[in-house]
Amino acid sequence: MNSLNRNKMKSFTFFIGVVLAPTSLLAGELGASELSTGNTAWILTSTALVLFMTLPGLALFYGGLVGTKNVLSVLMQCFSITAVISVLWLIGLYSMAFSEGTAFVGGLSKAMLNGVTLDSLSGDIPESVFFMFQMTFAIITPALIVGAFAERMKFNAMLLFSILWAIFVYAPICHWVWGGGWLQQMGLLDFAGGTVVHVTAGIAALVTALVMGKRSGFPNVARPPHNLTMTVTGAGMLWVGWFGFNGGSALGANGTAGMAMLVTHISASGGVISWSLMEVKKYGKPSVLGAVTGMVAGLGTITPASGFVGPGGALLIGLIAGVVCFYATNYIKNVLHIDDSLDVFPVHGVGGIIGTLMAGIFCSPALGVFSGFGFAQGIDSISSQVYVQAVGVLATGTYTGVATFAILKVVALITPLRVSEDEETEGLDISQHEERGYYL
Amino acid sequence: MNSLNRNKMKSFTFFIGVVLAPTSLLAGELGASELSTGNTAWILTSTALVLFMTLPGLALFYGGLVGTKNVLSVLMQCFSITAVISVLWLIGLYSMAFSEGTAFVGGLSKAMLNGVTLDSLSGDIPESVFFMFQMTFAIITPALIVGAFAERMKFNAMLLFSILWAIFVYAPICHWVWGGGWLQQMGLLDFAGGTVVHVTAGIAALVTALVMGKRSGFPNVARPPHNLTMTVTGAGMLWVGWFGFNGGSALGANGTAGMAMLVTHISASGGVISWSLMEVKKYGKPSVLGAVTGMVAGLGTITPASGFVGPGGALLIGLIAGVVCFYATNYIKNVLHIDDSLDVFPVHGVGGIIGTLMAGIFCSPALGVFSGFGFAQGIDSISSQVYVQAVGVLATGTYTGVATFAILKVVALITPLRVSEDEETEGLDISQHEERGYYL
Amino acid sequence: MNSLNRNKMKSFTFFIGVVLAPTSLLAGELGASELSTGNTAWILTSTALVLFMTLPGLALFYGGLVGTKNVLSVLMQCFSITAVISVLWLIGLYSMAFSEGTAFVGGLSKAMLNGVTLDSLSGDIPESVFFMFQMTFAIITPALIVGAFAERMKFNAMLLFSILWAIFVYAPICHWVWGGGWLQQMGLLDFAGGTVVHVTAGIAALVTALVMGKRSGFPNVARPPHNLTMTVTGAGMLWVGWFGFNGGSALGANGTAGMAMLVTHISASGGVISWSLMEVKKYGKPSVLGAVTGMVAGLGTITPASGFVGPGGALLIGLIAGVVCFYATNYIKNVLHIDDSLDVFPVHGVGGIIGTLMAGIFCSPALGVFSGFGFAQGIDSISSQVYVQAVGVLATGTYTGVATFAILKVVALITPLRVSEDEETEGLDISQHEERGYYL
Amino acid sequence: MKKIEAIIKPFKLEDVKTALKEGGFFGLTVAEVKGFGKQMGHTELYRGAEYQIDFVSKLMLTLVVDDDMRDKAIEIIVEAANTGKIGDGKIFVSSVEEVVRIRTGETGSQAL
Amino acid sequence: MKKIEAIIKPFKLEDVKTALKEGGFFGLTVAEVKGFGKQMGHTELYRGAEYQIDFVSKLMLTLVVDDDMRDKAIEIIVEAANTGKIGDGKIFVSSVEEVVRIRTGETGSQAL
Amino acid sequence: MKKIEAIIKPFKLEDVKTALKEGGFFGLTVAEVKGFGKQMGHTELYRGAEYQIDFVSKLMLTLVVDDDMRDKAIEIIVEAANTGKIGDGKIFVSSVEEVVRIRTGETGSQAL
Ligand SMILES: Nc1ncnc2c1ncn2[C@@H]1O[C@H](COP(=O)(O)OP(=O)(O)O)[C@@H](O)[C@H]1O
Ligand SMILES: Nc1ncnc2c1ncn2[C@@H]1O[C@H](COP(=O)(O)OP(=O)(O)O)[C@@H](O)[C@H]1O
Ligand SMILES: Nc1ncnc2c1ncn2[C@@H]1O[C@H](COP(=O)(O)OP(=O)(O)O)[C@@H](O)[C@H]1O
Repeated sequence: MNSLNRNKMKSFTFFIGVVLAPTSLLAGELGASELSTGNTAWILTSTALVLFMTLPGLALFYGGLVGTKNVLSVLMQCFSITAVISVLWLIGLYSMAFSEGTAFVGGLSKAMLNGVTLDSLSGDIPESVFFMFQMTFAIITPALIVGAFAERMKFNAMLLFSILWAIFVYAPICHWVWGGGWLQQMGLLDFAGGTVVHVTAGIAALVTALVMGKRSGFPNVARPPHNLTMTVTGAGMLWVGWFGFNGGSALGANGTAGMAMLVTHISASGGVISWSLMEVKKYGKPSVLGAVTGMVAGLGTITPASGFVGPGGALLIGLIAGVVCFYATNYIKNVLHIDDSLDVFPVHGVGGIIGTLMAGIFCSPALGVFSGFGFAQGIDSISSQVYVQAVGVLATGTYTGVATFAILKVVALITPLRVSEDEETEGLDISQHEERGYYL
Repeated sequence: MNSLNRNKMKSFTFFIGVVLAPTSLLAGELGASELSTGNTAWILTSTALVLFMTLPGLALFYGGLVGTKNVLSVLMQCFSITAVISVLWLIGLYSMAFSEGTAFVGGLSKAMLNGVTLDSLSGDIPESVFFMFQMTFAIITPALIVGAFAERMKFNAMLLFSILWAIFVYAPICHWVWGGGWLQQMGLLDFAGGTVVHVTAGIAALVTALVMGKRSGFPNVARPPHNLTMTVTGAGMLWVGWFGFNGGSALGANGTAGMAMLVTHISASGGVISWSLMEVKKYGKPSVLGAVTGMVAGLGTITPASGFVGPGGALLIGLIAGVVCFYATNYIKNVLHIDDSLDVFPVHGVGGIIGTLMAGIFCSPALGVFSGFGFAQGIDSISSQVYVQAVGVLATGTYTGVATFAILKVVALITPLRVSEDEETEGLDISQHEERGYYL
Repeated sequence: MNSLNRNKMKSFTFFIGVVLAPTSLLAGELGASELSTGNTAWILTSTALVLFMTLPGLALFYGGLVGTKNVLSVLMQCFSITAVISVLWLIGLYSMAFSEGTAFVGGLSKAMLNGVTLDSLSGDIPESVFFMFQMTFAIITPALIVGAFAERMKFNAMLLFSILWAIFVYAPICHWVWGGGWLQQMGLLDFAGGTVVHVTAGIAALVTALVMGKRSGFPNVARPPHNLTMTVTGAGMLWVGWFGFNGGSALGANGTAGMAMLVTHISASGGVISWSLMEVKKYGKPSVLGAVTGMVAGLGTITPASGFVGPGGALLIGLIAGVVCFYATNYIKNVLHIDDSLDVFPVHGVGGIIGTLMAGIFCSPALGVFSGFGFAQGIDSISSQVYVQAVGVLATGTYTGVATFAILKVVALITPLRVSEDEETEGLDISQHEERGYYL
Repeated sequence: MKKIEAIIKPFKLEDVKTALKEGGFFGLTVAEVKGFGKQMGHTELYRGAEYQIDFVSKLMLTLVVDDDMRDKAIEIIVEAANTGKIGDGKIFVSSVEEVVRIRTGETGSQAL
Repeated sequence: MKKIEAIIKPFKLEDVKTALKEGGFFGLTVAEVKGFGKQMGHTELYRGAEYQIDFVSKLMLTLVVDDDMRDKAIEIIVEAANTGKIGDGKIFVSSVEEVVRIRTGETGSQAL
Repeated sequence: MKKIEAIIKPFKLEDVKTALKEGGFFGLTVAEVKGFGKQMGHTELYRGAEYQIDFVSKLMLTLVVDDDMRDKAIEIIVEAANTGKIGDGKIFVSSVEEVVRIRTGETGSQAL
């Protein structure tokens, strides 16, 4: 990757401090005061799009999939996580992720946005905008995990878990990959969060599902989604919002943003198509839940690759994502009988893993119609790049798994993780929030 | 495609034909490699807005209008069309519409985005962004037709039909009007798709409704919308998304974009008001379904005119749209007894026709408070312009009608178009997708 | 209005008062004809976001809170207000608010956008864009009042009331504060509508609730929201849309926009947290309705302050908003027994009042971690600024109260304000619109 | 024992329940139903398709009581559910042979 | 008086109601129910979890008539609700001791 | 023939249905109802308006059986629906005069 391309990645902040790019450094120092209104406009917009993914996008996507007596609890979890993580992001998480520090975690120099003024820039956009854009990622990641423990976790345990997880898992890993940490230095390609968002959320989901245990009746009792129209509505919002997630990760309104959006869309389409075909093959009919699940698989899988691969590669990635995540979902549920309620691990986790690996393949500029836009700096072959990608997946996955387990054990010392059986039967909406979703 | 032709996209007609701005031409030729981040930011955003119109906007708008047992089938149709058309757009449709070719269809030189890099520009935005923006139009057009055959078409027939229709109807007509084809050369004013989107979808809807036949029980059995709140939600999204549809068709963040958004909004408002008044006159009360239908009529009708007319003209266009489409809907349904399930033809088709014609009137700069911003290049009177507009409507309408009919006949050779009567009674959700919308 | 004054819209306070940037002034005067595509892109986007707040955001937020038999009436009110106010904005309200006139109201020189062309600029964005952005504020303000008289007002009375209110309350007060009127001249800091939007809507809600009287059965009959998932969906849209509301009020894509978005988000988060804690304290459990109400309180309260305060101040503002509005809601409902159906006054009114006052405190650059970005021009202490803020609140509140009362009395001369008791029992959907929300 | 089935207007439920409670009746089962009778329905309008809805929302209350409480129950319901307008509904009374409480297996009056 | 409870296929409601009306029956109460019987349900599929839904949507009509109208009512319903396919439903007939019209307090046949 | 109406807790439906099926009962109709009885409801809270919900979600099962199957059916239901906690519900048994199968016009036991 040449120095021009290097500027096109996520965290300019970091490049100034760490990557030793003299030209961009100069730009950073001398011309950094040149704000680009166009780039700023796009990242402001992207921030809105990514928040929209969580509220109401993901909340609806998940909310529709649970039983009618638990729908509000899911919405509440997404809202509460958003509020609490946002405040934590201001207080210290942003600084832990993006301020100068060690290879493993940033410092606290930017706690409470210390020193940031109206004129502070991060690259050519205001630092406030960079802060906000990154915050929306820090919000959606723990919100994704909600799907694993839905319909049985106590509200206060959920909140405590999410807080600790954001501090001890999200912020450090974000620093490793985007904040100048060791994986970034190693040349890991993760454009918009294959490891930072999807591997971490997916592994945490798996661990949480195992630690929490199954919902009563699983897998014998049928648990149809209470409102698939709500889920599909959320899915549409996720698709659109993902344009900000991946397209915004270019941190500017440019060719990389456009191409990232394009490959994101194509991969989502590929996921819809291949998941649907798998259903037709196995059950004879395609379902809309299958279609939107394939979409999420395609979107999650392209995420790490989105700034590096071309349209042909994206199509393959999407098609592969739909097939692999389809099998993974069936395997986890029907063979391993793990009750990851809303299939977070097989879709996001597996998608994040294979996407990060495939980014190392399809970034290669020498694959003909499946070519991408080049390896990380200092890397010049698919095998070296895939090796780095594998290290990234293993490191983030392992650390997440261990830390998530530890956090759950700590939380369990303070409050039970699960509601009582009676509360589970009555539903979390009444038992945790004294509310009912519908009086139609 | 040379750099001159590259400008020949979408609003080329307008820039060249109307504004006679040699500087912008020069800029196009000499400085085309200068990317505008501001314009790019707006078209990235517009792309998101137009996708949002289909997913979940249109899906909800239509989904709420059908019976509860068919709601998922409509959502699934919108999702599947999005996925499949997107991939086709990459494979060849974009090239057929926008690469150099004959006056009737483009070539395949841009199949799989051959030759397009991160730096390729279309005007002053990345070509990837132009590709994506245009793709969202190619998605929503067949999705609009879904309303005509809702509640009775087989899923596989629907998919096959949509694919063939996109190839043989949408792509060529898009080329005629926006890709440098014969209607563009003739000076047809169609800013954002009066002919390309609404006339084609509307005529195809009419033909499909006639060929498919009525839903069982039509028109005797009452078929109230199963969820008007869903329809109104979708309507709100359509209104907002249309800002990207028409405003984005300026292909930049400028006065034309602003004015296009403004007239779009005013026309939508006019449509709401006049449709509501018609209901008050005829039934004594205004309904919210009437209001949102008037809104769609106003939006569809202003679409071709949106870059060319002023606020006064837009208000008239909206008011007229509400009245004419109101009568058209009643006539088709209650007099002709055609079962165009969700009134696609009388709203989109009729709106597209009268809007394209009125664009030729209200673009005139000599109408006082109802003035617009000028005729196409080489045209200097309302009558000449309206003549061109009429040719555009007739040509696109006729071709669409014939081709749609032929496509339906071909599809019928491969698979029945309709589900069986029992399946229709049971509902498409269960019979086609083995799912249920709600378990409340 | 001369070209200097023309810049004195909305963000003028900020530019002059705080930044003391002669260059930007000069740019305003000399180079005002230079359109900024980046700024334009962001305000086009913000316009879409703010319309999205009303349609479908607020419509859903309110619609979910009423009974199932009245849901469409609320959606219809939001749609109708949007359509009618938009047309009025074009015909004369924009001119009354933003064209040159007296200190109390603008003139009619810009009626029908007289003289505005594609090239007309307002600052460095097209005037059409400024017109549209401001219009979305004029729409949402009367739409907010809908919450006060929900479930009992006649449709025609509602429409007439909204029209007169927009003319006699909104347009003049908008001129006072943003159009160069007396409060703006006095140095009132109201970045995005604490007085113009929230105080006016809140006071009007209180007056309307008192004049209309209680819904039958209030407060004895339980009236649970018919669909909290709808309300939470709307809440998510409001949160995202508010980024355009406050962020767009910078009228550009710059550091002020970024910081306004940031403080908006932090305050919303603070409101969620503190309202939830109040519920835990008082009832033992936090509810999702409480969370989203706290969110609206946080958003409404930060609105006037959003361009002037820093992150620390915003956090305090949000936390305070949640607590104060919580008590206000309980007091109005349970002590005063006023039937402001959806709590518009205690949330928006009270939030707008305390937010406007707190803007005067937390704009101070001398509060350490709670510092803001400076007072209005010519003001140099918290006490002087708070004095001006208090004058602004009192003036707008008093005028709104008196005028709203008078308008209601006038409307009552023409048509009864309330539906009959039988119609109220049957529900407004059937009685006013001959429709039903759901046939599930 | 007797089974009393009462069809009432939905907004009368609270009144009827409260009256029954005060009258010493502590068991009741309620179903949402649609009724067709003398009370007119209403018209609905959907894009030019206008039609008559004959059915009106009602609630059906089921209440099983000892024989000697039958008349009291009827009286209470009639009084509490009455608005004097068409559509107030009906009460149907029939015999019940046996009642069982699922929790305990008790039968007869004890099970009520 | 007799109570006729008929379980029918939902889409037959209009036909049955019209036929009853023409037959002179002007009162009817309808509840949405789910039925389990010989008629097969269907399978549903949610992300790899496929299961059998045994219950089928039905409507339960309740109709109280004078003794001498019993057979006519049954006949009308059987004819109007019949499709000849499994799942057409059942009619249950039982005795009603008393009927009261809430609005007027009238009892017996007059209350119908 | 006898009509058995059982009010049960919703999450017990599968168990009851399965038990009945195994016991040889192949017809059943289920309605969603709300019950009021000894079982406490819960409070709900909406922006400072807190109130008591007395009604609890229940299902009402209707099952018509031959006279000699009556006790077996009751037994099965009692066993399958029992949780031992308040609110398990009731069973009401009454007589049915006639049963008709709509599809065939068969009557009596054959129609079941
Ligand atoms: N013969 C009947 N059998 C069953 N339900 C009936 C009968 N007659 C009336 N109903 C029910 O009672 C309700 C009220 O009856 P209606 O004739 O409208 O008014 P009223 O009871 O005041 O004369 C109807 O909506 C219907 O649900
Ligand atoms: N013994 C029964 N008790 C109560 N309801 C029954 C009984 N048998 C059947 N039903 C109801 O009748 C409906 C139709 O019965 P089914 O056996 O499917 O078809 P058919 O009546 O045509 O033989 C069932 O769905 C159920 O609601
Ligand atoms: N007398 C009655 N008439 C009709 N339904 C009743 C009666 N008593 C109880 N029920 C129904 O049975 C349900 C359970 O009754 P409840 O008193 O709560 O518990 P249990 O049956 O365990 O004593 C109630 O919710 C109600 O639906």
